[in-house]
Amino acid sequence: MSEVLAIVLIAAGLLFFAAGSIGLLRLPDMHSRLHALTKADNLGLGLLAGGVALFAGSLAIALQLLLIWLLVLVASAASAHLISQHALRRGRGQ
Amino acid sequence: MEEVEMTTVSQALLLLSLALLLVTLLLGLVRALRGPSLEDRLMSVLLFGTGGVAMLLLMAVLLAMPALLDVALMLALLGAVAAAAMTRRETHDV
Amino acid sequence: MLPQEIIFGLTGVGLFVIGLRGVMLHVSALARILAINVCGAGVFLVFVTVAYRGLGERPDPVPLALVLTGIVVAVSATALALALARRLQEGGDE
Amino acid sequence: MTDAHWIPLDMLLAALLLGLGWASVATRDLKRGVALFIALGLLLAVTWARLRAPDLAMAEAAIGAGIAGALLLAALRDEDRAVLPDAPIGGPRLWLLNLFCIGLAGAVGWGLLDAMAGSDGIRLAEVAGDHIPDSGVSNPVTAVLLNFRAYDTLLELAVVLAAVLGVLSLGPARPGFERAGPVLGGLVRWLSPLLIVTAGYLLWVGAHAPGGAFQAGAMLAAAAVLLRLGGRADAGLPAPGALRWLLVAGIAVFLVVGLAVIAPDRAFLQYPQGWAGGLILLIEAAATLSIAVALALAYTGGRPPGWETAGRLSASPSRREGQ
Repeated sequence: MSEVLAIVLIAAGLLFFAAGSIGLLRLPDMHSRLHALTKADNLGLGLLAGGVALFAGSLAIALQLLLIWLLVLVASAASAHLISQHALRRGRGQ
Repeated sequence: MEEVEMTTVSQALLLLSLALLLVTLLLGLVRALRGPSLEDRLMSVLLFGTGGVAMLLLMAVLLAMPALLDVALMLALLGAVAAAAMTRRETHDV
Repeated sequence: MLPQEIIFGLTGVGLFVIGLRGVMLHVSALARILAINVCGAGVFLVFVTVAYRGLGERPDPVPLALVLTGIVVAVSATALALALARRLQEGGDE
Repeated sequence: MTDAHWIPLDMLLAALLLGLGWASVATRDLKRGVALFIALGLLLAVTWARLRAPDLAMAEAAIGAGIAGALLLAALRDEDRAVLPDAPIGGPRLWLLNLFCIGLAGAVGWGLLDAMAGSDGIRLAEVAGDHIPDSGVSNPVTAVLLNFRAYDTLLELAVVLAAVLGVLSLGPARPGFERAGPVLGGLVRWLSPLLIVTAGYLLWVGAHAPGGAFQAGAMLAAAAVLLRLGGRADAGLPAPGALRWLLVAGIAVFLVVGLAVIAPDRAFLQYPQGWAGGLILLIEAAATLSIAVALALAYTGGRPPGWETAGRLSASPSRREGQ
């Protein structure tokens, strides 16, 4: 049963990944692309990590997966900020 | 994780998920090629980082290699270093 | 012979040749150093492919150890090459 | 599940690797080239994981994403033009070059496949695998690196040292970075301790699981790179006097241990029974510090301030003024 739930979670995660990539490819301007990509990928990775944790079925591994997800969350939030700041600064001709 | 019990269907679905993640990376590559700005290319690198972490998580289950979670952790930590490196300026540039 | 040996072996050769072509074609030192690194990635891929023994098997540790030290040596050599290129450029301005 | 099921996935991965490699080299826009090269490094880490080489995936993650990318991006600032002029050759000569490359790829590819198809005899893997219980560690890659082929690793450390001495001899370090804003400052403050802790963990688990001195050293160096990006020009490294010792610590400990174990029945670096595990950890700890310092100094691109005078027991003031 938990195996079915795991697969559902992973599939949902993939959906977000696909949405992020399509957004990156098709959205017209840089800022909306950045927004779409980071939001979708972070949610996608969270769902996917949840599915993997169900497969592994051990608390230690679930905690490690949670740690990985939190690290990616913080790192990608900081990266997105740095990238948009970089774009702004360049736009001002600095 | 060594003795993950998995049906053949689940294995096939995980394999398919890995392939789908690769396709999203392919979309990221297209964006990196098109640009037009440096920020767009940096976003593709961001996507490769998160997508890489997701692939490592799935492969940890599928190949029964828990060490890949350690690799995913490192990749999550270092994605932020790459983003910082790409957006920093040396003092004499100011 | 495993299908993976053919796929990744030829990919390694392909990366090696792509890098070599870049080294011969480019004039800029930085572009050449970048190309040499792609070349090296191809060689590493060939070594890791030779080490690979199949899904359930432990790979041969000897080529892997060679590649591990190779990665660290390659990045040191890259740093030296970049420092040399920087000095060359400064010398040209004087 | 067998390897045959993985064929479509592996072909997709291979296509992506080739596409990234081609796109990062065959461009006149250097910024694009460097960004794509970093993406290639991330994908290589995934590829090493796929080929069951997590030790390599760790090193690739730390070096590809952490150090090599930062190194190339710093060098990008020296280029006067980010976009290169047209290729110096064109027309028939370019065709000749392409033809040569295709021919070379065909010849090398055929040779490689031929060699792999013909080598079903005994490989080194069996020999190495049989002796892992005697090596003092259970991670086969660490066993090869620090026991079976230890002299090789010793020489490789010497090569890294030589490269860094070359960098140091070429001139002063690159300028540092501007002071970090609040977001990057916060990132540096919580991420750099995490990187250092991870490095310690990798060094420790290297004996029985993927990890070891090279991965730990690269991770420690990534912490130094991050500190420098956050505005610390010295990359958090100790004073030059200590740096000199740290730089040679790996080779020194390696040599001392190697010579100390020599006995009538034992050769250079042939560890006595029962001691191997401890001695390997000792060597690896020193090598981790040396690799980290070497890579960090290589990233700064030259001598840190005060390097010249640090070696003298009492640097005379007149000498210092002269510089």
